Amino acid sequence: QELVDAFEARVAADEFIEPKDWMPEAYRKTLVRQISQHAHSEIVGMLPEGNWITRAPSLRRKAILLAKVQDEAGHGLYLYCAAETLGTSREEMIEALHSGKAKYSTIFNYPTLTWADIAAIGWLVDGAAIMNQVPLQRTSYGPYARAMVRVCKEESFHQRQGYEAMTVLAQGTEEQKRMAQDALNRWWWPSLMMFGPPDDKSPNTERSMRWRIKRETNDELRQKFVDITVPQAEFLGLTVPDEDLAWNEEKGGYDFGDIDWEEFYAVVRGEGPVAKERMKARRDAWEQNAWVREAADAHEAKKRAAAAA
Amino acid sequence: QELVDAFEARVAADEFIEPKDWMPEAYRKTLVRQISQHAHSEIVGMLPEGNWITRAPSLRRKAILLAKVQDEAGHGLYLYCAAETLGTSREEMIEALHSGKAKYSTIFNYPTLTWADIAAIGWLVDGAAIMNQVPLQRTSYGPYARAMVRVCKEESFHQRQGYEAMTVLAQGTEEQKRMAQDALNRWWWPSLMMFGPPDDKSPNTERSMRWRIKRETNDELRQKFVDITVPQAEFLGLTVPDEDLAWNEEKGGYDFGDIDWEEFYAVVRGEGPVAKERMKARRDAWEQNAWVREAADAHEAKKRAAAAA
Amino acid sequence: DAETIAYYLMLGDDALILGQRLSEWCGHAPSVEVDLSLANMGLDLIGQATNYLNGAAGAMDGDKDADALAFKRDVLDFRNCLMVEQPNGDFAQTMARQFLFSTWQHMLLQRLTQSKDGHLAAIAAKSVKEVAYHRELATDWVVRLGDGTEESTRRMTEGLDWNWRFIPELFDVDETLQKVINQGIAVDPREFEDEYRSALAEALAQAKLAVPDDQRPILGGRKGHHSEHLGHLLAVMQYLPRTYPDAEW
Amino acid sequence: DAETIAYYLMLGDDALILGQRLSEWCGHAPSVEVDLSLANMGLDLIGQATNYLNGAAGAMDGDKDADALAFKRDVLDFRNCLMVEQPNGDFAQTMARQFLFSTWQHMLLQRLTQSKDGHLAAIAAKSVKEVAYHRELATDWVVRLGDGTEESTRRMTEGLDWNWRFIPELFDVDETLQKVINQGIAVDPREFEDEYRSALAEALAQAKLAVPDDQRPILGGRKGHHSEHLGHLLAVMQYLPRTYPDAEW
Repeated sequence: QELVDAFEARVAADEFIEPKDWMPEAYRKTLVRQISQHAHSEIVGMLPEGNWITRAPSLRRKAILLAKVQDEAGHGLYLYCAAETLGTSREEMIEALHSGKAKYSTIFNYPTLTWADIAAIGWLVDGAAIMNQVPLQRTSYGPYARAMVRVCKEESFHQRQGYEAMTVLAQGTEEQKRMAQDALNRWWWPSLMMFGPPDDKSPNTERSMRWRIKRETNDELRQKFVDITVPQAEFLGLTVPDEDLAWNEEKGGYDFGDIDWEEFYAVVRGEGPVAKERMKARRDAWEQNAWVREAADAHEAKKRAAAAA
Repeated sequence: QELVDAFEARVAADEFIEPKDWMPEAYRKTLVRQISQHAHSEIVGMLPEGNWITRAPSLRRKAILLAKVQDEAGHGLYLYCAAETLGTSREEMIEALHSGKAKYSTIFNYPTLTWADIAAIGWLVDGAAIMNQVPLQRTSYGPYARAMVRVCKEESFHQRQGYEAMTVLAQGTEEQKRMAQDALNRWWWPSLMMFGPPDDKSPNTERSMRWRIKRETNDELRQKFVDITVPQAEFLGLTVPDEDLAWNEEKGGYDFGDIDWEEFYAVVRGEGPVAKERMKARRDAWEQNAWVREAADAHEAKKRAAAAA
Repeated sequence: DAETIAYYLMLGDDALILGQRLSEWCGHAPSVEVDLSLANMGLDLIGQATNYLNGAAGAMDGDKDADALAFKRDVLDFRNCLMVEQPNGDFAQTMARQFLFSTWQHMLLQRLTQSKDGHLAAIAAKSVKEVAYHRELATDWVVRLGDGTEESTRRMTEGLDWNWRFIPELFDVDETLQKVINQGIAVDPREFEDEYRSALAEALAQAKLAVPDDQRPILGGRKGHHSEHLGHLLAVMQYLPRTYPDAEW
Repeated sequence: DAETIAYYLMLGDDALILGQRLSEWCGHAPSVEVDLSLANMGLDLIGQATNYLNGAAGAMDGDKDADALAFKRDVLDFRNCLMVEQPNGDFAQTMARQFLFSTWQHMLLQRLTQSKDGHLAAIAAKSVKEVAYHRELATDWVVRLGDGTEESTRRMTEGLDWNWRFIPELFDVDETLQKVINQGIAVDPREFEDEYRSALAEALAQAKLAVPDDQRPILGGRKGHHSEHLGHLLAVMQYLPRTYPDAEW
């Protein structure tokens, strides 16, 4: 208990916990779950965008998208490394993903149907991700916080690119405007769900806040996102698909409609519209290419043996 | 020798030889080789056309092409059956194809690059095929001759459809005309090669003619094809890619340039432009679907066992 | 009216997209016989699609035809159900899809022959025999593969599992559809849902396969909200008319 | 002039088509690290393609740009070599293709930095370091897979076998190319064919693989006569600009 008290005191003083420091088992477990979930999201998140790299409408857009998925692979790598400092191997994390035990962001279980979805993902999904991640730059676990600094910088670049791409569509032909509106219609609610269940259904929030693994509650972040994003949509001339959306002068923010939590929990359970596709793609990539990883290991072993001889 | 004489006499009298009749081993072997080669050509020939079914430019063209490959599968079936009457199983024939031992028409080792190639195949390739096949309706082996009657009827339908499709292109936009001319440029010489090596390099011709397995020589058929096809090209406003092509009043036919026999023999050896693609497609279809055939057999066996019990 | 057009489109797009999928098999099937029957089914479906889409085009403004509808609409305007756009996968997955769809389509067409829309009734009367054959063929394969080898059982189980979540969409009735049902033009699929479920259960029993658990319904196709697969299919299918917009073929 | 434009197109199309092929891997690679390096190579190549194609477009009549050339030409007008349009196959086939092509491209660019066409020399100077890295990465994988497990050796052998017949096209000089070589604009690839063959032999020795027998050369890409693969690649790549010809993105 002394250890716990000392730990909690350090965290309360906004000190960083480092890999070799003592930490409560629950802290370690929660962090591994959270960081690996974040890493998986980066990797699975490459799929909806990869779906449009081959069909990007200009060389510039193709290059931007390639650079973006490259960044995402990089984020996945930092985050897996950060999680590994807590004593869980990357293989273990990947197996947990493939078995369905580990989760990834619900948002990537929705399909990218038109090019506007790529713009919408940059604008809304990266926007929501940043909202979640900015506070994590001050999270209590050192390697995670440092990874987040780099991730956030790149994410906010992606978000601006996404908004810019959306602007072009919203100012484009009638067909492009329609695409843009349709994308907003489909991505709006899933984006709001990205912040997780409402605070009163999020039992670990209090502890995670105390441990500085979380620094703002789900509902606080969601409100912030709505308040920032609604004016952006208005600026684009697009309609947010929520009849209950209204400015609330008193709270200085928007009131918005009820989220379909049944859908949210179904998607968390792995029943999202393209969840089967996402898991199949990741499993196939892993299993069908196992021979490559085995060959690399075998080659490495041969080289080591030759060097030792 | 008595048997041989009697056999040759029957053939010379244009009688049909039937499966149960005695026949020389060489006759049987030559026929199996020829019929299975023909069957393989029907099956491999589905690939260059299949390549465009998914991209056919109108519903009508898609339907026509689907009907055509369906016919080709049907021809393949009759011909495999005809060859089986000579005591070689379909599996043996297919294995010979996949091992490279059995051949198929050299023409299917060229790629279908544009839609005009589909029209050109109908016009030129089916045209050449008919030229080869019409005499075979009177071939000495009964099952083969009867299969050819049906095949020829359908092939000549395909040839007319191909010519019609080519007409539309030749009368279409500049881009369509260019496609049509380019297709003629690429398919002309390979079509001439379809009749096989020149007579003086075709040692078995004499015997095959005597046995009524062949009823005209390669060069005779080739000349016929040129004489019929050149005016068709002229009618379409297309240029046959042969500088030496000229009407020869004396022989009442066209003189034409030298065929690149080196290319022909290379393609026969399996070194055609897309030979690797064709063989890979056929082998993959066969091997990757082996489980389907095994399952069908297993189910059949279960049913038989249940019926017997 | 708009709702009748939407109904024609829905029927036409179902046939078109499934026909396109089947045609991808050409030359790659397990045997020549199967190649032949896949091409045959594809051909039937393309023919049906042509009839429905011409019907839709005729009722629209302008001088559109079936080709314009097939080759010049983008993904958000397609009205097919999600099941038909699913990838072929292996032969078991293709046959599972065909079994689930053709059984539904067959029951639908049997009733559609009584439609108050004479044109629709005529198309249905012409197609119902073709589709009865598709249903029979696919059912036979489900039984054969389900009760074949260990591997084929596994593959058929996976094929059914992949497509199962798209069944509820076949019986979903939105406002647009309800309106043409009320007019006696469209068939109310809910009328035959029990019959459909029984037919599935019967075939699966014969195949010695368990009836899969119901999965969370995935909807959206009927209002243009498709999976990621359809866009790729259209990119291929529409290539030529998109590239040469002024050409005739 | 037309020959210089053709040279820009040839270099640009090589980069574009290979970049497109590499981007098909996105999210499906053997590991996150490999996903990252494939995207990185793809990005380099798309950047190079943009430079070459803008160069070509600038020298053409009208107000074309790189996008118009990438997205509005059909198959007969593409000038890339056949190797880059070959399908990815498995990871060994992809790396075999990359090894054979990047080695060539690297030797070419080293010399192209001396081109009398200053614009071309500048693009080459900028790209040569990128391509040196592609070459190194691909060579490493050829060695690793060649001298890895039994399975990886078999797969790498097959991957090399698939692409080997397209090597002669890389060294083929037609009239058009000869003209720009004579002008000191283009590099004569025959100058470095021996060096290329030695580099291949050296890497394959390290990979403990036999140098494949020479196969009959397959030519045609430089005059627009491609394999069947390119049309499918273009159908996907060009979908949006073809479907919305008036839109900007």
